[in-house]
Amino acid sequence: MSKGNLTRRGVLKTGAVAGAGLALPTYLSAAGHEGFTNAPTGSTVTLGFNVPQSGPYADEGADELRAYELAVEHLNGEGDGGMLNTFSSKALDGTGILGKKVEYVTGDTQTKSDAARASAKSMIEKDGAIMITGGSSSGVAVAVQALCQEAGVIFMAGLTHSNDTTGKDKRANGFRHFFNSYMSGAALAPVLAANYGTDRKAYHLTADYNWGYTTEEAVRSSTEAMGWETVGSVLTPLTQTDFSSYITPVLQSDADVLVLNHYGGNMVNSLTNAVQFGLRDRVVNGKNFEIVVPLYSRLMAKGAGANVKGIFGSTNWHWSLQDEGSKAFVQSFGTKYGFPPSQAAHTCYVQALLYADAVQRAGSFAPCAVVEALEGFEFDGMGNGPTLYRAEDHQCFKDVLVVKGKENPTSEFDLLEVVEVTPVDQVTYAPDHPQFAGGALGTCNNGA
Amino acid sequence: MFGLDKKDASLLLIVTALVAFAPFLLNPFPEGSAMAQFNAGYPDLMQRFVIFGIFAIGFNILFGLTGYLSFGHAAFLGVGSYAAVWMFKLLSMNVLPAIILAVIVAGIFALIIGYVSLRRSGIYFSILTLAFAQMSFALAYSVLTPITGGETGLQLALDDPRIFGSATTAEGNIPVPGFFGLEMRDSTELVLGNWVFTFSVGYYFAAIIMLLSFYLSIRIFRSPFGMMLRAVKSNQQRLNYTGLNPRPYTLAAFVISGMYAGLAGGLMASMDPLAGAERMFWTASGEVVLMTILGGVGTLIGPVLGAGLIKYMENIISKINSDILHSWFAFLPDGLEDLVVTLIYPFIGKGWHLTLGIVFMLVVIFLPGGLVQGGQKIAGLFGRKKAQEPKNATTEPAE
Amino acid sequence: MDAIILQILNGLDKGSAYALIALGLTLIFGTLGVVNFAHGALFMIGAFCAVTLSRLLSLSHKVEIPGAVDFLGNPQMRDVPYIYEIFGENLGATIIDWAVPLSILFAIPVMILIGVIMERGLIKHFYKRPHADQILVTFGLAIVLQEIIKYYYGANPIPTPAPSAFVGSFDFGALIGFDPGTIIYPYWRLVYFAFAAVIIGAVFAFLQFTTFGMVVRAGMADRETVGLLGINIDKRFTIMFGLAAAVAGLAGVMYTPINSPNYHMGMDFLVLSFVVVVVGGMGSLPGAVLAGFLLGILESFASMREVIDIIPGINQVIIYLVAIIILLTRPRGLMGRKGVMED
Amino acid sequence: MGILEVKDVNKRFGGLQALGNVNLSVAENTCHAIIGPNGAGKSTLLNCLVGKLIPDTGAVMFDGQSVLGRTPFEINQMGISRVFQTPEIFGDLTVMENMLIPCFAKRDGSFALHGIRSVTSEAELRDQAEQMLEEVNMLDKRNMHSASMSRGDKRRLEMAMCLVQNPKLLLLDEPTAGMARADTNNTIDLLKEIKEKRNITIAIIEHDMHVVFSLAERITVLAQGTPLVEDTPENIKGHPKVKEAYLGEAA
Repeated sequence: MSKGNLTRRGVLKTGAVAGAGLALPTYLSAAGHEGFTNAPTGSTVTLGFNVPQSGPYADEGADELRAYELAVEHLNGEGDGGMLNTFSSKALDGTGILGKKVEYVTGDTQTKSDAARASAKSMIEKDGAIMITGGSSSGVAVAVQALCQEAGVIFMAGLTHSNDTTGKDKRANGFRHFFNSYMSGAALAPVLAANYGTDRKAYHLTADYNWGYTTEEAVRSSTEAMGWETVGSVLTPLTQTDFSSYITPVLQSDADVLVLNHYGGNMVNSLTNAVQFGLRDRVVNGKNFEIVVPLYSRLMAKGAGANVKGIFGSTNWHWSLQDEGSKAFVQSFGTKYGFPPSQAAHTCYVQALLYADAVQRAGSFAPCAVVEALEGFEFDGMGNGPTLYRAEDHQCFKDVLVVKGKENPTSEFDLLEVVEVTPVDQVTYAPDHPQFAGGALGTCNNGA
Repeated sequence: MFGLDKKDASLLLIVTALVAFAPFLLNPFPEGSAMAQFNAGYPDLMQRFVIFGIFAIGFNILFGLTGYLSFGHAAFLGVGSYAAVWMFKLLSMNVLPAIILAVIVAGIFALIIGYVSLRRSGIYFSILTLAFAQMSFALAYSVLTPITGGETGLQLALDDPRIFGSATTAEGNIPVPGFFGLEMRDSTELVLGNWVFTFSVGYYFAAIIMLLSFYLSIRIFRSPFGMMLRAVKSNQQRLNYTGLNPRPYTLAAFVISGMYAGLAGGLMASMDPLAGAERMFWTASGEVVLMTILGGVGTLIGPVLGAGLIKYMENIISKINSDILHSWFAFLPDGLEDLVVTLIYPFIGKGWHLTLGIVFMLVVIFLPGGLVQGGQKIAGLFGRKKAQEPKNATTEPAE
Repeated sequence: MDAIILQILNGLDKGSAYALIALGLTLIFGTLGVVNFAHGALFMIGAFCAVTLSRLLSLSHKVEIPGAVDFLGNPQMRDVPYIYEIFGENLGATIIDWAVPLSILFAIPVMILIGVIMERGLIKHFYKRPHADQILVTFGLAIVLQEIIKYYYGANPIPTPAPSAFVGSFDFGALIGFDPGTIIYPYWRLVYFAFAAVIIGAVFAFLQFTTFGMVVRAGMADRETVGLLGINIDKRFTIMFGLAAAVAGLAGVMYTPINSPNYHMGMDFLVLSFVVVVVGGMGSLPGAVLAGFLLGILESFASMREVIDIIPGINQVIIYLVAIIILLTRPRGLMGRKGVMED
Repeated sequence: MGILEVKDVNKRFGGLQALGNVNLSVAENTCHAIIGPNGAGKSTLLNCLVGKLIPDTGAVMFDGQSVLGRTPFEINQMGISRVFQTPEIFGDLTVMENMLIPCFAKRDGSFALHGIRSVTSEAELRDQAEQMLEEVNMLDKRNMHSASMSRGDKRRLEMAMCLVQNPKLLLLDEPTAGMARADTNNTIDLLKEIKEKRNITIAIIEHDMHVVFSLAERITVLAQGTPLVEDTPENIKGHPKVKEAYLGEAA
């Protein structure tokens, strides 16, 4: 039994240089003659999967890694092909990428920007990865994206929701399939208005870091546009575990909605605490008190347990979607691992395929060629309906899901139900929207 | 030589040789072989070895000599990186002003924190430094976001002023840090048979600075100042009654080690122009403590070894995944292969923290003097004569 | 006014968690002179005792739901806990519902056992070693323990709710003349506070009124002298370590309904609990408790919007700021003794 | 006017009057012993002289300057060296390093950065230190780790560390406590020799009357925090008050 044989640069594996003795030193990075960093010269190409394997997001990282392994299988023509069968572009044929077998290396971001960059650098410098993908937080995504820009490889972001990733911190070599804070706000607001009315007083608890700021801003501006009033907003420290002292002031205010701009452990704890304090049983201003969680993930919903029931939020994708692409992906993921994939797994899987497809269509691994192929690329069959990779900011525009915690889950994965699929037009914004102001893509970098 | 006695000079020479030939020594396995996974001779990791080496050397000047255990040293590394990145943003991409400013800013920061914290000793001092560092982290991550970049870290942008250099390269990208035209990320490769050795400008630049820092640390250890610091650790009461004021000595040691940390931070930013707040989190401060203890507190070379071991595990062990394990043990019969992989799997890849924890425990249980003591034990096995030297040699701080 | 009362309640609640952890830490430090960085891990293991028991109680077998299919088109399965079959569905469900309080009984022996094994197997050998070595070895142990938990339970938080009888809030305000609904506090948090008070009281009573406790207190004050009296203090200290582990574990068990436990929760509390212990004064049990409540209350007040508006970011740093101020004005913390851990 | 003048010093610890109106004058180049039963306030008085304690009222003048409010290291820099009851040395350092530290303190003051010149290059200080070690017969032990020496050696080393600073006043706190008779006699001889060779004032607190009467030129008897008498050894020996308060009990 011999699984993927991991090597550094294919150049050596072919033995072309082997035995040549002392080759002339080449200045700059490897394979400079190809004109770009880590150009694959052998029969294989190496992708770098940089996901959190330790730290609080390790489970999410593990799911991302499963998705990548599945994508590699499908690209190499193993398994049932998954979304390759439903993908609107038919450039990929199951023989790897440009005829080269896909291999991969993995690294641990630890959800720290330093560690993530160290791990990405080692994949680029040591393992000869041509593309880096993955991650579970915006801090890491922005940090690794900048690194990839500098090193001259493509970065396909994993789960990153902050506006900044394709806003002020966007980079020409970086691409994001996942949705963002603005889209969450734009998708949620109408649903909230329809369910809770337009005369509401909202109180925000916001994680005190970039992602929290952009999410609060997005939700605030879109709900205020619907007629809601924001009566309070408090920033909570990242390291906070017990949110009781932030929840009790809500009891004192005249707010009738609590918005939790939290992610991961923060969200699990703040939601659990809010429910503990009986917020959901309250009646304020003659209305039932409601809680909103702008960004949901299944793992968070699992951590919060019964507390999520009936609470609105948004996600990028959910496995219960019934379009062909989603069904194909859920089928092959479920068959391989025994449970349905998370949205993190979905976005990572799709990103891997989109990259491979772009290379195939461009006919080259050169980052600039890939960038050109991805910019303005329109596709379908990947689970979110017709999608555009916008050239101006490298953000995907697609339908966004508004979901709600399910009242009667049938299994530990069946925690959310899709309330509405918000069409892409409703979440599209101008590239120079104030929430995305500043920063510039720059030009693509081929590296060496 | 260089004002060092014979023993120290030969130590410096050995370290210089190791550092100079690190690209060879760290890449012992040929490309494509199963063992290539253990190669550590790529620029980023080699840079990390020497940069964290500097950090640990500096920390050891404080902790190893005076015994004052600072639990907030990462704060100085953090402010050093922020200072350096700001220099890249405002001034130019030359690393020299960036590193100089990083050292100065970290020094000033250390002076302030040290002045306050050194009013207490023992664990009270440790908690004071920890509190300052945690405050720095929390503020940098949140309310100071305009200065520090917060969660996403402080990065370069195309629209930075960079008054003494171009804001963008000809291709429209952000320029790369360099030393008078020598770009830090440039490298040369040497292919020898199946072996590939990478010589990176950034690594050698950092390595030279590390050797200078190491040399300076030897001189400090052997200077009257270093002797006074050891006296502080040994008996503060006696020092007082001998007419010496321990406070300025400890404060000077604190500031010097803070400047070392700032230097490391500035170098980190020079190799990779981004500064994140996590660099100041208490676990980062804890890491340098562990490096120093793991290598051997109060020894010259120990902290460098400790830094190397921890960074090696973090970067190499964490990257081994089950696929790689399967390919290593593919020669075994299927059932046995799976069994072996299952047994090893928890300790590698995402389980690297587990291995790290076990190594900490083993080292401290069996080698209280750290890796240096381990080295001495091994050396003792080979040279019986040395082992029979007078007993007092073992209690003295060893190199 | 009502806002302030609520924050005091919050502070007492947080404080009781801090105080419980700090109490165990101080017991170990005071008796054994060991700086135990694995104490947070003991708290975490306690929490996972509750998780484990509730999983054991809900061990189940799969029963096919006729006609239903799952996401892959296979027959949908339903979990039926064995305990339903033993005790009937009603009683079975009640037992599962009460898993967290039941875990107290489960956690006490487990934690004492873990504590004793830790002390005999590892800590014992580090009494005479420098504090730095103790820190390193216990930190290593903490990493190992949390990685083991992560290996079996994953990194995600695991919801472990309180019995349904404790869901909901108690209306304090109505009792003391406020409008109904203004000052309400969740039952379980009140239970936690009461529980912490009982444990703290029990530990103090144990040390104060039993012969065993007297010997231990004497040992804390002057270990050598007690040893010279021919009393086998080591054995008692082993038991104290087990006791401290049990205190930390119980703090963890009862904490699970407040916040879903994860493998990392020990580390989250570790630094904080050290700050609490040091602010209280190394080796002082009343100091640890006092500092726990003090920091809990101050932290709660610092998180009020009115306060943050005046000093932005104060909620991020309050604990550390208070620690610095206290240590600079009171060199050995609130109630510390001279010469302890000062060199 | 003596080199050390203690005037009306009072010190209370809570309800306990540790020192009450202590007056003491130590003349230059004499050996002055302070004796008294346990709890007489000898150590408290000593601590007031070296800056460890600050008297509630009164004045302590050394060489015409007040020592009150100064820290121990400042007082040492004025010319007072102290030998402790249990030897206080730098246990982690070698004997030679122990000797060099006071030499640096004497030459460079209470704080100096010294640059990064190696300790070994300070030939002059080294000579000083070696000379002093020679004087106390410890030159052969100069490279020893000081913690591993006998208690007697540690005491001699501590004394050498004080003497190498050429203090104007040497304070000895029971320098022969716990020593064997032979060692005690050696110490007495050493101190006598030092006394003859150097212009040095010695103030000594001692229980051992053999030592006191061998060395002291003046003796102050302290009882319950107050000086009882001050006189020459001959007169003290027969003093009825002293006998009553102290010697009677000791004899």
